[in-house]
Amino acid sequence: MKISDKNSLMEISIPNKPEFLRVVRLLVSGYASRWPLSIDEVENIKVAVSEACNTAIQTSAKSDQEEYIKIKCWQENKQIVFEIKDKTSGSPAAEGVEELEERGLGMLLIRTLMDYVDVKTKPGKGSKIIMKKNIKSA
Amino acid sequence: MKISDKNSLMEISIPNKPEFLRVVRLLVSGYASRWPLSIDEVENIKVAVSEACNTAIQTSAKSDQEEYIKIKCWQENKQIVFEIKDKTSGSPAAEGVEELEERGLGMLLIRTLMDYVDVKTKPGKGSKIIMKKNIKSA
Amino acid sequence: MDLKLEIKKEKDYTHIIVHGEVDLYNANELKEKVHMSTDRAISPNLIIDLKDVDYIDSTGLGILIGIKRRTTEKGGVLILVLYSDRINKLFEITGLNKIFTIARGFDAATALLQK
Amino acid sequence: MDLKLEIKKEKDYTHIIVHGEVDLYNANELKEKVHMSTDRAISPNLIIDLKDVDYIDSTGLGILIGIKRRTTEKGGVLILVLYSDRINKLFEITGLNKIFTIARGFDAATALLQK
Ligand SMILES: Nc1ncnc2c1ncn2[C@@H]1O[C@H](COP(=O)(O)OP(=O)(O)O)[C@@H](O)[C@H]1O
Ligand SMILES: Nc1ncnc2c1ncn2[C@@H]1O[C@H](COP(=O)(O)OP(=O)(O)O)[C@@H](O)[C@H]1O
Repeated sequence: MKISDKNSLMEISIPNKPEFLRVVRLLVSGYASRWPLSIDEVENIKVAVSEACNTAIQTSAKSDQEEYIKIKCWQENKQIVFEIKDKTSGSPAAEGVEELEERGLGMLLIRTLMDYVDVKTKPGKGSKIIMKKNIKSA
Repeated sequence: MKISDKNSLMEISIPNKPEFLRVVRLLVSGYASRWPLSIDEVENIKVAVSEACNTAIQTSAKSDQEEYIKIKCWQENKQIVFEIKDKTSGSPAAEGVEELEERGLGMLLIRTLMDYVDVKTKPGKGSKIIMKKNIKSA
Repeated sequence: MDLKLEIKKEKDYTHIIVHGEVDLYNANELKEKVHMSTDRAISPNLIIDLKDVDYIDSTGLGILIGIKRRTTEKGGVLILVLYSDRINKLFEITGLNKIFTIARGFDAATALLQK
Repeated sequence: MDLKLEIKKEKDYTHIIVHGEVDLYNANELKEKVHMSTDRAISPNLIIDLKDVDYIDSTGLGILIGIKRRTTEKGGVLILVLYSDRINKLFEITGLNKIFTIARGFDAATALLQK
């Protein structure tokens, strides 16, 4: 991971519980607002990160252990980067059709709203989503 | 550190720069709102944590290195606990009278608004503020 | 994180106004509350008003898909009231604007029902 | 984090309305803008209106102490306009309510100046 010379790295770790999604959205909006982005772009980032956390929570929720979602945000060249990581079971068998549909909708939103998306899953270890948004005037 | 059975630990790491204070306040309000606290109590927590971060930023800003402030929040028994840590120089010689006054005001606010405060400074290593707020109805 | 629902059971439709943020945390609560109110409704038609919803995530959208399915099965029509550009955009991106009947306001929604 | 100041230079006072959050990030900006506007003011008296300030931290309070000192040195009077209970409370806790002349509104502030 390359941190920009402006050292902008923010890291957060939250329990893998849906109660914390709202805090994450507040945090991400606040963080993104620091860069010259439109209100719409900040909103798009908020939606995408929240969806990525949904996936991370739903993936790791199958585990009985106390698990945490880790979010890192930083600026790199002319992009803000968001990395969302969960531990545990990778991509579990989905529970039902509705749940699968939601996953699809979530990824669709992420891919549409961000400029770059990369999803890495290591079976049994967890998954990592990296998303980038261009800062036009940076 | 004892984490409550409800596993509620949230950790955040931000660059030791004042630009991030607002994000911290958003985060702390969001986190505190999850417990049965009045709007005033949430506001008091926000003020206290922001003041603690001020101290941490002003302390570590003297260093040339990229330094980070680490904030942990969790619930323990009937209290929410906030821990604010900085690395580096401990308590540096204050710059001027105005700066000293502000420090005094900040600590006064923290001590008045929280139910428990403990400040530990290790010369050359950094300092740690632990603050607790009672949750009456928990 | 508080989800608040105002429910009005009229002769020709049940009108549900949703307030707050709908996400993974409370989407199931939305589902259950809507089902509870429609199970004893006078009409199978449903108007769900999302004008006071600040945020809805894919879980919430998924729940709405399920509600539409259930409403159709009962011979009713589901109409969503969407004001905000932000929420509308999510429906467009996901293509759900083609699946749902969407009205810009409550009056437009009742007009659609009468057709 | 945007600090916005509305500055009106009147015959008997300079009136500054502060909007936003005042904290370690922008407290110096507040200081400099206030000093710049009072250096060329007609009257040494100053009314600083904090009614649109959502948040002020100890750094901001420290800057206000400095502004009061400067205003007094120039033979002027500083009056703070505070509406919100939340901000008032910070002044009470720190004892600064005894150091500053505080008015609940703009009219009360000009009335205090005329005394
Ligand atoms: N992004 C999408 N675009 C289009 N269709 C989708 C999308 N996501 C889910 N769907 C589909 O939309 C359908 C919505 O079903 P719905 O219209 O409620 O059911 P029915 O047609 O059985 O009444 C689901 O079967 C689902 O597969
Ligand atoms: N919490 C506090 N309570 C009372 N006084 C304080 C507090 N914090 C700072 N002070 C003092 O208030 C004074 C404010 O100075 P000020 O009245 O602006 O200056 P002067 O009296 O020289 O015009 C400062 O000298 C400072 O020491």
